[in-house]
Amino acid sequence: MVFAAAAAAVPGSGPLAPQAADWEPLLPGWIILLPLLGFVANSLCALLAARQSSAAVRAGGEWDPFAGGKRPLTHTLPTWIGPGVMALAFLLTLWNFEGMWAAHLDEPVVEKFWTWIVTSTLTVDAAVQLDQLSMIMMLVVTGVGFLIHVFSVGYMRDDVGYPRYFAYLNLFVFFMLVLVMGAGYAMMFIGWEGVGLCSYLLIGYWFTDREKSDAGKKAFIVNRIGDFGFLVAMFLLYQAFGTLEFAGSDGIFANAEGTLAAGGATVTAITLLLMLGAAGKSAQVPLHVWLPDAMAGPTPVSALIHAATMVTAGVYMVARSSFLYALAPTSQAVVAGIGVLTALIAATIALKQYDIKKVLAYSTVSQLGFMFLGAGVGAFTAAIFHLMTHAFFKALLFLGAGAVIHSMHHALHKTGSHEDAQDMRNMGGLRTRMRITWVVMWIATLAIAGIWPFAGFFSKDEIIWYTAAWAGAESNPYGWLYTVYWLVALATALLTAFYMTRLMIMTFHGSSRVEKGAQSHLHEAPRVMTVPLIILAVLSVFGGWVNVPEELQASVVGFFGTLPMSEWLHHWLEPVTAGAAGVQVAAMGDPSYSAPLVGGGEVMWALISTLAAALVVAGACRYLLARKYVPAAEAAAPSSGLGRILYNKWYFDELFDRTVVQPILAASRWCWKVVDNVLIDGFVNFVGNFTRLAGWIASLFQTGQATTYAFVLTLGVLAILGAAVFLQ
Amino acid sequence: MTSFVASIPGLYEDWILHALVWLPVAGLVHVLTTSPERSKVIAFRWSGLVFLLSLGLWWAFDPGNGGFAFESSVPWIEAWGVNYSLGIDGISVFMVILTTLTTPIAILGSFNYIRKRRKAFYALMLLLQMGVTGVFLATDIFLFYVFFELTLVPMYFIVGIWGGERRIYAAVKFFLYTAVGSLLMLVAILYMYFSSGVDSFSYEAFLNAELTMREQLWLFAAFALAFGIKVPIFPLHTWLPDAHVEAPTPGSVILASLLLKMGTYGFLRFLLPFFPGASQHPTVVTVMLVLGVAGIIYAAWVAAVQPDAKKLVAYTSVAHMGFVMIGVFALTVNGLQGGLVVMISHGVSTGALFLLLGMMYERRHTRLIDDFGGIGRVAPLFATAFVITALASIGLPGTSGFIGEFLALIGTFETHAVVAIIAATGVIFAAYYMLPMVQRVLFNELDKEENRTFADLSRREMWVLGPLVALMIWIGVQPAPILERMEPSVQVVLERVEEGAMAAAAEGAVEDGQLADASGRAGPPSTSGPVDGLNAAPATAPAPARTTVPTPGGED
Amino acid sequence: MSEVLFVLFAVVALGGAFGVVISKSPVASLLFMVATLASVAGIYVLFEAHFLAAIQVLVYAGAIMVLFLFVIMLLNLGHDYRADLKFGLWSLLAFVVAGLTAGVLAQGFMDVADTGFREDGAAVAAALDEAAREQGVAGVIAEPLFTDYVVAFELMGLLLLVAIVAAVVLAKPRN
Amino acid sequence: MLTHALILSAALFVIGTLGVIVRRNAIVIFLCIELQLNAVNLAFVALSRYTGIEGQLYVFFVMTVAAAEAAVGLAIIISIFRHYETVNVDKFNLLKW
Repeated sequence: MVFAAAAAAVPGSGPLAPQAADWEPLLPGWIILLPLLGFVANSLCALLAARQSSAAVRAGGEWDPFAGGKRPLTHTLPTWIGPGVMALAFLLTLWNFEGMWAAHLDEPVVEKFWTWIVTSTLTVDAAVQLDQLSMIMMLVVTGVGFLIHVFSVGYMRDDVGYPRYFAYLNLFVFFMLVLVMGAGYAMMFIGWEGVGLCSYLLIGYWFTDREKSDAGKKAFIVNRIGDFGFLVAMFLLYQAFGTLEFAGSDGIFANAEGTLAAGGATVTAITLLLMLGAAGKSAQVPLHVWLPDAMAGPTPVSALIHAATMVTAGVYMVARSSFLYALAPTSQAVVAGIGVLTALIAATIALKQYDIKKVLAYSTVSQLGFMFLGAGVGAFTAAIFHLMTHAFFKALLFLGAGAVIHSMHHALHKTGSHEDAQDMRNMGGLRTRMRITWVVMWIATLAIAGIWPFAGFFSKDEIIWYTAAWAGAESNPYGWLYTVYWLVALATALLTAFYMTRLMIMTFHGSSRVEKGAQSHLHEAPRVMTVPLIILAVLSVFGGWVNVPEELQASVVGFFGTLPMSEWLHHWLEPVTAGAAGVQVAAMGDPSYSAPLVGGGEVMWALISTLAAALVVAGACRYLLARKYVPAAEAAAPSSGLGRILYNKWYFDELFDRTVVQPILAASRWCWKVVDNVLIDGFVNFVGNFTRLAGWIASLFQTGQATTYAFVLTLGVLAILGAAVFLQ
Repeated sequence: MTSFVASIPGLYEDWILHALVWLPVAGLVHVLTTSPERSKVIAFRWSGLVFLLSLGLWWAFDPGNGGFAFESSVPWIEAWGVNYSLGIDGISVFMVILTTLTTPIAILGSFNYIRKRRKAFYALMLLLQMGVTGVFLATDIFLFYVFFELTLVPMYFIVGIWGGERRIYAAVKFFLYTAVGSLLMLVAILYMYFSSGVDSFSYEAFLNAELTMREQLWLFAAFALAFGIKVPIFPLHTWLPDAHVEAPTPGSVILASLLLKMGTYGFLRFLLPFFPGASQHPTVVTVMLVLGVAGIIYAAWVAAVQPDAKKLVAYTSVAHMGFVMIGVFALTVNGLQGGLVVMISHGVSTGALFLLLGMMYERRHTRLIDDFGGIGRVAPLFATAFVITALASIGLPGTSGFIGEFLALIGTFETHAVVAIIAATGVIFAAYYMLPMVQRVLFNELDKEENRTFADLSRREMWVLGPLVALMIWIGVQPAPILERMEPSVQVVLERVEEGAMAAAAEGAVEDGQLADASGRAGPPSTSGPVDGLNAAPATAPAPARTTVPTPGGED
Repeated sequence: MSEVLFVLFAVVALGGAFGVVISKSPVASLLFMVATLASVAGIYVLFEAHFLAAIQVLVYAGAIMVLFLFVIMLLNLGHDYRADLKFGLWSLLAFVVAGLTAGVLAQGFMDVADTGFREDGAAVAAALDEAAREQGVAGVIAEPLFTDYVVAFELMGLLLLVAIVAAVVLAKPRN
Repeated sequence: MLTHALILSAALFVIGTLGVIVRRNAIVIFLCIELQLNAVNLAFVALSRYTGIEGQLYVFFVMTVAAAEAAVGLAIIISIFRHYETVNVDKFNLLKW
């Protein structure tokens, strides 16, 4: 990677696209390299700390690095290294963002560092691609990532594995940046599997807990099912294009239209396989089962990896492949269908979960479903927009939940209680103890519920609106399907408002169900944790104002143009998405700009949806505040009906266990015990034993009597002589 | 460094190959004449010296046009046309470096493991090194066969003397299994020598042997059985788990890293070029690909349910070798190169895994996965090395495993898409067998008191694992220098196969009727299958002709 | 004359051979053996192999047979008159096989004798006689023995040495 | 006379073979083996008149081997006798497996 920076510094080795000659990205290699350096430094700390810890464990005790009130160097350095490299990377990204903005880039800038894989028919460069899409992702990853790193400093403060945590986190950011900056599918795949690895390591961060490391393993294996799809898609792409690079005159996107027939089998196969990969990474039905389990990791990890960045990689990949998806309407319908189905299923499950992180996990799955719906209906900008706003408010929700859990944990720890610190039934009334957290969480809740003027309103509304608009496109072969999607999406949006309100009510309102002794120990999180929350809250409020269609700006939504809103993101991403949009319009005709079935324009439906969401929130507040919850220990699981199905997550885990895991395990055992040990080795041993048997029979002729031997010898001589004499 | 080595070409390239073969023998003599206590250090120094010398190959070796370099030949048995001739090309150079690297590491890794008859052990290790190096360097078939068989003897004793409880069974099984195959190969070699107008045992002479399609198929079968057992291909693999489990750590390392490679190397070096017609025969290709894929999936499944960690890793070897087999029989540049990289990567990562398992065994005297748990808490360095190695083994991008599997699969996809897709499920099953083991050994509760005193890596063990771990990452990040060096030789093999197939097609056209009744089982008329494909591909463009050229206007 | 002598010697040799096999007493067998050896030596003379005839009598009939006798005496087997021939099916088989062997051998020798190499036999015999006259009967054998066959000769010496050592080691009482 | 000598040689050989098979006394068996050797010697000598001196040379070598064999063989018999107090070969059957 040092070469990377060196190569970046050498003029002329960089940009390939001639149009972009006027803009040289500043040290793009270092954006990737910094987190990697952070990882190296933190892992050194981690290994040093682990050596001490292991020595203590071997001696029969536990290592307390904070004994005597002093933090060892291994636990102070990561505080500065971890967030520090993120801050630098974020600043570099900002600098480049500013430069790119000023340059009005048409073509992506590709920076090649070295040749990675090269054969006579395949060349893959270790190269990064800077364009508007990757820039947005880089900003989200480094920006939100930085805030979460800072939050982690407070959250993980008392953990023995503190340096290891930051090492993993930095490594994750490194791979995530490779994913979003990679100049081709192969490079993207490095990041793709790399973030999967980090996710595995971080979910199983407390690896001595069997359940947690099981969850990490599950995440990795399910992700690998998706990776299989990605791999095969790459094979098809390679066979069709002879390259895996995105940009350039030989790249996939420049030749997509010429090489692949629109709606053809190849492009459909490619896009569906890519969707399989995306479904694995972004937890879409039916591969969503790992994400709720992934909540076993530390909460900031859930915020960073399982809400803001990694799980959105699938959306990024679909948006990145927008050219291909635009050519495959069937795949798009499938993508949108999976998205909306996931959104609905996850939202229903979230209704009946009691673990605060599980609710958020399912809410993430559900929101990811919305993003896929957006990508599926060709609203790639909207999908990325929702990705961005979701990164803000969902990171905020997770971090807020983290603050709550942190506080609960400390309080319960003080009293020596073993109550579940994450179960909302054990919470209640926390608003008095955690003012800041309470406020910012409400902001995020309103944002995710789609209430004006919070960020989620604009992004989610845009997705739903595009679904409606494309449903009415003149020659959309799947128009009716899009109509169904639209209705389901609307319903799901209302469900979202309900379960999020339920979360807030159960956690912060009503009477406290926290153990009596522990209540007094509940307190607001330290400033290192609240400041990131506040920043994210601001983003959750105003983050949506960067992409408001002009029609809405001019309406009551934008206070008739007086609020500082713009359609900036749409214009910004235009160089990336315009091609796909063109293909789509050519295939389906223009979107109808009016809702299917009932009609009505964008402004009207925006108002309807925010009003409906607001009504649901208000109604939920009334309804749920009146309910009495009992602590988890006293509560019984829902015993019947839909509630039970939802509580058990539609039995997906059980289903997969019965239909996939157990049969494969059984087949494996059968292969081993029967095929290997009995059939193959049985044959092999039979050959051996048969030889032995034959030898034993032959040995019976060995009487040990020299005379017999002489006789047999004579017989032999006779035979040979006879042959020599008579058979000449 | 480059200029330095290049400045003495007349020197280095004259002696290096002979030195690589014979220096271990000198070391062997030295080991035998020293005391048991000193023997391990002596053996390590000799093999280390060989490794340092072999490093020069990296700079001195110029792939050129893909033929043999540094060739030298001395008559050995003139009456039979047998020569002691050595040479190196882009395929063997990495195998040789892998050999010279693995041996000192295996020796270093055995310092504490081997406690009885140390002199004999280290002497046998050096003898093994000599044999394996010879296999990779020999350009005379007779010489090759001698080395090929020579490796059996030391391995037999290493398993049989220093092995575990069932060592005798394992050693005998290993010996007989492989001997059966190689004897058939000997018959095939002799047949080629005596009945196809060949007047010497040299590689070139055998390349020019004139064989009918029917002969090719039979000879192919004999060679394939010999090498297939060595590889091992499913279902000829059952000697491997037993041998691995019973062998002492260094034995397992050498077995996995090097001896298996002799099989795949044989496929590349001898089978494809000698019998191009048979290698292109659709039935043959189908059978080999199906066996390769079956190996990948089957071995992964069986590995996943093994209670014995060493057996698990042994089965993963079968799965990895399956990738090599499909890569080779895809008959594409990417496939062959991928297969070669898988060979290197497997040598490094599986060797390291066996070393790690050996360290576990030294500490706890058990190989059962269930006897461990929570090791990560007491041995962080060990755990780190273990995780990185496991990830390289399951082909995570950025490690060596990925490069090989990716290329092998993409190369297979070019000609046999379905096979590649089924084989690609191997990436899922790789996680399915490896991660549970990692978890059950390193993670989970540290609930067994014995594991609490599990020592972390010693300095020596760091030196054992360090180079391997570094290599896994280095190859994963920067494989281009390796790929570039092996490419010309791979092209030579491919061209040879394609030329031979065309020749076979021409011959098939002439004696079609004769062949039809001659080898009805193999069905020669179907040779027209690949041949048509070849004729369709322009003969002017050597190998890359197989890539689909994007045609504007769509292909659906 | 020589035919008569040949028949005489042949009869004695065959009779002696039968005696060796049939005699109950080992000593008798031994004496029959000496008779056979002596008659064979006589036949050697008829074939002009004077040196070998002498060796046969000296070494074989003399030294080796005496060695046998010593062993018989040493082990006190001289009056061991228990029947030691095997009878029954076993000896029937033995006779069948022996008969067959005899037939095959005879047929083989007939074939050899018929191959016509006797044509130049006279010349060879004459050359041998000539050489014997020039070099003496021992010289005829000694000359090639110390030139063309010297390695084999030396090996023979070595073999005898080894045999002596082996005999000493084997026959020496343990402890 | 050559033919007769060869016939005689064959006859002696077969008688020797018979002796080896049907006798039990190890010393007599040895004598029979000597008989066989002599039969072969006779053939050599007879044929040497027609082929050259080599035939007689081989006889010389055979005699040497016979002497060596007799020495070692008798030593073995002595050794065995010490152990078993008999020279009956039917009593010895360790020569198996």
